[in-house]
Amino acid sequence: MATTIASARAPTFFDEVVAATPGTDPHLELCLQCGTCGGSCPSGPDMEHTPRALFAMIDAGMKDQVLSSNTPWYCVACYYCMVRCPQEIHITDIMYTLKRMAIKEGLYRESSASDASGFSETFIDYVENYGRSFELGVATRYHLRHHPLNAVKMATGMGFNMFLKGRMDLTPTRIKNLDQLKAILSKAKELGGSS
Amino acid sequence: MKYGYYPGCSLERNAIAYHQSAMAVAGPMGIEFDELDDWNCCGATEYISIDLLPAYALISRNLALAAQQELEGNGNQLVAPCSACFLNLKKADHYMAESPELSENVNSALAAGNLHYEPGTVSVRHLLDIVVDDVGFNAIAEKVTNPLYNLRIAPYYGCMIVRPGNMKSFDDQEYPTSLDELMSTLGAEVVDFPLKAHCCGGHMTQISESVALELIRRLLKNASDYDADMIVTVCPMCQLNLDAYQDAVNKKFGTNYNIPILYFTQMIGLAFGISPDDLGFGKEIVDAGPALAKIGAEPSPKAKEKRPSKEALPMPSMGEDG
Amino acid sequence: MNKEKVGVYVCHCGTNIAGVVDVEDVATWAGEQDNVEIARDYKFMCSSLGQDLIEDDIKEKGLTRVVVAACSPHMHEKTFRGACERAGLNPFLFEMANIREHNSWATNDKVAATQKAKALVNAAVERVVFQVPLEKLPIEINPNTLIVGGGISGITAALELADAGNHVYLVEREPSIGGHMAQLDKTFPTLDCSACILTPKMVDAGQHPNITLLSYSEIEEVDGYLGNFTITVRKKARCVIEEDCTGCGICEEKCPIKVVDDVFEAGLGYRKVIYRPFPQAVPKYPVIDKENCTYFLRGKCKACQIFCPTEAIDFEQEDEILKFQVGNIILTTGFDLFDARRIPQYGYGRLANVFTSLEFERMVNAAGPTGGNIFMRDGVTEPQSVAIIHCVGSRDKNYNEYCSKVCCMYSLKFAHLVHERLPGADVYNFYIDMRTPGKGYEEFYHRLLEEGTHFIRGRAAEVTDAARLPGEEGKLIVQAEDTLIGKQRRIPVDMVLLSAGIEARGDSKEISQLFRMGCDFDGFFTERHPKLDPVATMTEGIYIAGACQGPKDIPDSVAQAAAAAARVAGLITQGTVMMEPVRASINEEACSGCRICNTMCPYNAIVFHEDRNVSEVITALCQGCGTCVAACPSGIITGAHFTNDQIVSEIEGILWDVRSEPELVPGD
Amino acid sequence: MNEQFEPVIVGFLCNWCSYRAADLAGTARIKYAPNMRTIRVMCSGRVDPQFVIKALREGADGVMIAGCHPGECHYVEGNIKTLRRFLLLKKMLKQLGVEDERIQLVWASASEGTILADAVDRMTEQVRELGPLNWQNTVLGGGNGQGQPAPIENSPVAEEV
Repeated sequence: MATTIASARAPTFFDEVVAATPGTDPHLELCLQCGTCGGSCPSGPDMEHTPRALFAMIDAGMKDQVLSSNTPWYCVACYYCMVRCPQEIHITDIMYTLKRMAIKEGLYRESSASDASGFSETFIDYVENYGRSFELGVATRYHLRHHPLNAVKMATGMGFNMFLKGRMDLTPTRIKNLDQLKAILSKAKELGGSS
Repeated sequence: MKYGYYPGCSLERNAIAYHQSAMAVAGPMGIEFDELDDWNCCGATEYISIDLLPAYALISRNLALAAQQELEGNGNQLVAPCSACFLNLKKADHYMAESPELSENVNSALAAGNLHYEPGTVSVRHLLDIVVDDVGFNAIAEKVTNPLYNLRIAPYYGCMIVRPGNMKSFDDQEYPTSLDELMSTLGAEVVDFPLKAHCCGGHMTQISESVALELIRRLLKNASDYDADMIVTVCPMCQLNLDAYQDAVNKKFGTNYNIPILYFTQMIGLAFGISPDDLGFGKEIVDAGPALAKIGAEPSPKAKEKRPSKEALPMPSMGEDG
Repeated sequence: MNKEKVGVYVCHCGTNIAGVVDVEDVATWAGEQDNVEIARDYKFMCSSLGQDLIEDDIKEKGLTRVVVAACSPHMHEKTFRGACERAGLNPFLFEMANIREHNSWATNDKVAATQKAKALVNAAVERVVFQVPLEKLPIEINPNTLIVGGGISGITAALELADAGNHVYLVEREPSIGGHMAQLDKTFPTLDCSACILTPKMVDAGQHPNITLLSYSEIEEVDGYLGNFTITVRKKARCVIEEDCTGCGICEEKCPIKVVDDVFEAGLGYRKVIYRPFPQAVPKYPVIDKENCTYFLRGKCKACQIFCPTEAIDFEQEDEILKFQVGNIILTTGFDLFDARRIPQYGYGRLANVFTSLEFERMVNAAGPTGGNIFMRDGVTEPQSVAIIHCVGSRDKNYNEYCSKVCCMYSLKFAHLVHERLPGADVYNFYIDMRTPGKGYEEFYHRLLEEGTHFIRGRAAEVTDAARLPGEEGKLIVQAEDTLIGKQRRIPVDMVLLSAGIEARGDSKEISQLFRMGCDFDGFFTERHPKLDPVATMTEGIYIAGACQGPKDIPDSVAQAAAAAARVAGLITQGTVMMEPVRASINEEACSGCRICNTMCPYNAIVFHEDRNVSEVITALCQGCGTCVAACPSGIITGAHFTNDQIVSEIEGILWDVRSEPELVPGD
Repeated sequence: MNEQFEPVIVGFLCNWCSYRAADLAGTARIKYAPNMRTIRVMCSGRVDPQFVIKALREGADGVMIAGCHPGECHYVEGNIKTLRRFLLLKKMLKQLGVEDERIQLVWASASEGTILADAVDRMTEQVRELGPLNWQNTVLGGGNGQGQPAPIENSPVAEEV
């Protein structure tokens, strides 16, 4: 029968990444190593590995190095790489996938962006307990937790200005049907969301 | 024209000016907004980084509600003024349609809240999209009573409104022009802003301020290199970063940029002769006053095309095909 | 039905077939079938001994039909038909069963394969008894040839044929032949001056007694078939009387209107409204560009006419329609350059000092707008640094997925020319992979390494004038990842060259329809076989050469053009060729005149006789597809060698093991 | 082979693309289901709907028609005609109770051996799922009024295109 033997072998790290990325096939296998992504990336200069390099590492099965790289955390989701990729690889989506995997494997702590996920987590706390969020409250609380000094800076500097302008709240509004949202979210988690 | 309206968290507070001005100009443009009842946060760029399915469930609750509350006449069109919300909602719908498995999982999660969402039911659109495509430049031109003459505006789109590439976009993904055209319709001088679709730093302000400030600096520098009086945005996150962190940029790089950052809806309102107070002016941290004072009664004399020297080689024509 | 004597021969093909199919069993079984006189199996049927076997049986056993079960008919049908013919049996009374490619090579299941082999053999046996003797159709080859496109490929093919004493019609859309090669300055890797090697050939083509040169002309219609095509050409009005024009060029001098020349000068230079694309143009006559001529726009001026010493200007001149016959056609319509404006992030059209490869070719050309000086858009400043971006519009699913093949080499050539004309200028080549296969090509790359070109392995992400750092002010910045060091780099330069790829002509789809031949998804014309027949097309009598078949450099185009010419010359010397008699014919007595078949035929080979109210197939035009046969509601069109009887019996035969009770089948 | 049902599929392959595709599949030693038995026609456009019906009533469980990709037809547009006819034929056979999967149209160029092989595998599986066709009962027996073979007599399908 005209079938490939791929199905036979155990899933590699590469396969895991592809499987954990939503939508249709992210085409990771098509990477030409041309560097358009690394060249386009606004925060590229600050990444430990360019996306291109990361893809080569994924193919090489360097799971730990990939998941402890700061690259996914420095992705600003501007999608330039995705628009320009000559092979139409869903690069940004893959970056999100790598963040999730890094958290799951606890490897993000290795990365120089170790507390990056902290911001996301703080953010989520708000969302899960209020149904809504707002950058500044998140920011302050996140900074209080991770870099208190910044928090002070914020409270006095920029944050203070925002407050004066009436653009800063201390708690977000809570949605009416919070229970419904909670039910949905816990069901989603139970459905093995963490992948 | 009637649309469902999804303000998103930012517009409740930090981007209240965006919300106010959007509401203020809706009427004159013949738009009616029906705010989605009990909407929840879209998860921004954060939730998806932690947990896939809950992230999609979170977003889809809004889509499900929108489909359910299908306010008659809005043809299930949901308008989001925030680019991040817009992208999240649109992408969730798109990927659920692409992957039945995802759709199935999301729906079994929604079921826990007695909700269901059929991908494709709601069409998610950005506020700018409906203004330029549904209302149209002509209709807007007719409403302009106080043209924004002499005001040099750098139109700033940011990222998420026209990207990513795997979904249909209402404007060019590399070099969009709809906001440019809108601003010149309002009588303003439009700067051909090279970084118009580059990144404002997004959440990097929290993760690595140094990285974020550099990204913001690039935009401010480029805008002032092109002597823009102000930058006009279509996204709360962009506005926040460029406005609230401008001070920090100046401190870090020893610059003294003083470029007000405003929402395109505020400019429309101004041109329509609506009072600044009703458009949320004054909420911006970098004061827009001085820039607005530049608005003249007469269009500035067109800096007439200085004809190229006879040695000069012809520029490529930028025809329709271009 | 009177009994036929069928001989069945099952081939082992060594173990290729016998390894999977139980050939002995198949042969014995076949021997027991109706009409089968003799059935044998043999190691190699295609060997001379195998063929003798067939010939002897035909002679001794008086076989009236032959079936060989072996490889694909595309492999050996010819061989065995030959054997039959030699033994005095009409070759069309032979049928082949494909039990190798379609069976033994496609499965390891011996049982199933043997069963399938029997089915295929049985099908052939039941079919062959319905086959009838046929004669091949002789087709006269008209010795004239049409060549479409006067670039280097067209010129080469034309000269090859003309020098061999054949008449050629060379049709060119532009006012002069020469094509893209005429625009180039140097050619890689030898750096020959393009004009120096091309113009002599252009002149030869222009003056050759055997070449009718129709420039500024386009093909309107193509009718007919191999050996006898009728061509209709529109010769656009030049508004210049060729007989009287001496090509002195005074008109061009006196014409007051200048417009940008988007064709020959690639938009980098100007031309007059009455013009010759370039001084060495062939033919030498100018043309008036009516869209921009003051006389045609406002009815005055006439400067050219006033100053013309031979009164050769004729504003009233009209297009001419020419009709002529040819036996063969060679398409050499060339390519279009990828439109760099489609990639906004490279800034072409927005950033003044971004140039396309064709613009640069004109710039470095001594006869070009800058007299061969490398200047920035202001036309006076020499760049101190130049970036050359490879793969613009190529190797990119957003534009063209294929590699344009020539860009790496011409980008290297550009780098060399910059080094040569602007010593001290920095040159940066941004490439994905350096592709230099070809005689002397890799060596040329090494030469550029010696010359100190900076090679950056990384596809340029964007070109911008948005400076970030003091060093970038007033420059164009090329941003890319240097993949060899894994870091993002921003290179400030004065000038950027975009090495745009090769695309099929914008109208290639229409052309392929006009000539009734195939064209692939990218718009390049499809060759008959990608490996073994890259010059012929699926349509008999039509050949292709040069970039219209796929991206190609000059040597490849010339070689392919010569090959196409040789193929045509071969047919011309044969005079007549024998065609498969697989043709349709209508039984006029039974024809109801419903005319369904008329619209079915892709070759308009079916004419309708109003008077007798019947349709008729023009055998010479028919290509034998059988679409009309299938469409005929009264089933009275016969497709020779693929008749309803033959196919229906083949169906019955192939289902020998599963057939339900035979019942009358409607329609046959 | 175990006891599973082995469908018999008749394949009408056009001489220029799909027949060569099958040749290529063989030459490349691609292994696929031995269930399809090939009949060569010059163009898929030659496939008279009657042939398909004939094959089915003679005991085939399925019929595959394979031709050049649209736009690449050796005979310019024979395959387009095939496509039109095919759709009508499919509709008609459906009325007669013949499932869609039993008649399939495949585009395979001369270089697409794998595509053809995969198509054969896929179709074999699908038809195996459906089980034997058994024209006698399915059509002549189980026909649903309009499904009398009568209209088939002189392939109305062809007339309509």
